[in-house]
Amino acid sequence: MTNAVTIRIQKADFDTAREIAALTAGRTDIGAVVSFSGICRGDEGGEKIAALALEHYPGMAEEEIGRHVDEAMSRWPLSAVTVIHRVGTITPGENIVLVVTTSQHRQAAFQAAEFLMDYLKTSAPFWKKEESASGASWVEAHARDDAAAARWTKS
Amino acid sequence: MTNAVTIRIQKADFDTAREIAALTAGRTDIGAVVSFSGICRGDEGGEKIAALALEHYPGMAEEEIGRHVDEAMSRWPLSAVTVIHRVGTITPGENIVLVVTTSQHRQAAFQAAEFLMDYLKTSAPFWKKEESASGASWVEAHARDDAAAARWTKS
Amino acid sequence: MKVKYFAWVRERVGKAEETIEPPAGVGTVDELIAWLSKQGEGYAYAFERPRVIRAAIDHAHVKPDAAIAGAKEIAFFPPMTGG
Amino acid sequence: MKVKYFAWVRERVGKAEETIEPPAGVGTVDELIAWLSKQGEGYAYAFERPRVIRAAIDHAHVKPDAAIAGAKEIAFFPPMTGG
Repeated sequence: MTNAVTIRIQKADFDTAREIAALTAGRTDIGAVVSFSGICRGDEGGEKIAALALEHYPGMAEEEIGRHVDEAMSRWPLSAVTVIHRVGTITPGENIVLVVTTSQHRQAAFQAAEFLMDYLKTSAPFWKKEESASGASWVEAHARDDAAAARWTKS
Repeated sequence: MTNAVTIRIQKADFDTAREIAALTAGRTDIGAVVSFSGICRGDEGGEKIAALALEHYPGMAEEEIGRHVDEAMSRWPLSAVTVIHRVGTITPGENIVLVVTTSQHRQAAFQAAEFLMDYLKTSAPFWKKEESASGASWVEAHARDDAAAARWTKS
Repeated sequence: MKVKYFAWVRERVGKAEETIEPPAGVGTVDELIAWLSKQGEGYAYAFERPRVIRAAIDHAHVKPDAAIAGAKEIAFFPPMTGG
Repeated sequence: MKVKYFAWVRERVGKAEETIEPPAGVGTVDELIAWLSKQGEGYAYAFERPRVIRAAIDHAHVKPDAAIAGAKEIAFFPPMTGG
């Protein structure tokens, strides 16, 4: 069993199907595959969004995601993890982020995917700016995302 | 926003990518897509599996899944749900089951997908028989699946 | 009343479905299981551990004390292992 | 020591990065923020609510009381909104 980790930060769109297939093709040791795709919505709180501009901290972003993938691997028996996060200009309906986890068991795959998404939301150095008819504004962090991430902290 | 529900029980394999695309193509009101694929493993507790034979209760299986999809729709703000469960002979590496949920928010999509999988495991009328070199035997239900399903019960 | 059997219950009974007419006094799922288990060797084997058997009436899960009056279709099967 | 700014901190400061030499006595992230906020109008605006600002030293998140001694690269940014 290989513990394959793929982490990519890229401007280009990605193909969710191809990423899932890359982790499962020809393998018979995987029982569960969970994928999460985050997609740019066309409106936010009633305001139409023309596009998102996604900025990141090169270097730190990859390292921070890598640390959380390592932690997920140590917490759950995962076969493979793929995390792809886009940067640059993203228009409504386009992909923003993808997490794919595979495991022998579904609960490990589900939990690891949720854990990774919660941490991407709150501690990976990415920032979204929304462009709409009324101008451009930085998205504010949500308290609910901090709360979601906090549930994974060992007490 | 359409509340699209797709439930299929079929012998044929399915294409996870196509099912995800069917729920998201051309839409800008979906922020989160979660997919779960259950795949036939090549060994179970150290014994090599040649194939799974999946039996179901026609009529009740569709109705039971439908009731749980309805409950998921009433618990979480979902845009769409797809559930596909295969029956008949399935060999290692092949798909068994697919759940796709879409929502504006990731937590709703994750929770609904987990809820549906937990209920498919414990209350949808399907039975697996494993075929191996030592013969064919019915898979026993796992207590851990009952425990997973129990956490969704309103107290 | 139509009865259906699935998985190893079906294999042990030796048929997938049949039409039965249980006598008066057989009012619940429990009582129907007790009556069926006396209908032959295969039935006795299928229902030897009644607590393991799950039942559905007209496509809905029911408990052992559910009344069978008015049921069109009753099904018996082991714990489910789909997904 | 190299300093980087991201998102609205970058916009307010007016640059993405620079090299600085804070005076002796500036020993923690907190103290560096206080010193930076006196380096001009843009800095004052960027750091007007110091508790909102997040910091990283050499690509790892740090708290306001973290020591900056030995840091090669310090970054300041708003709460993250990726994913």
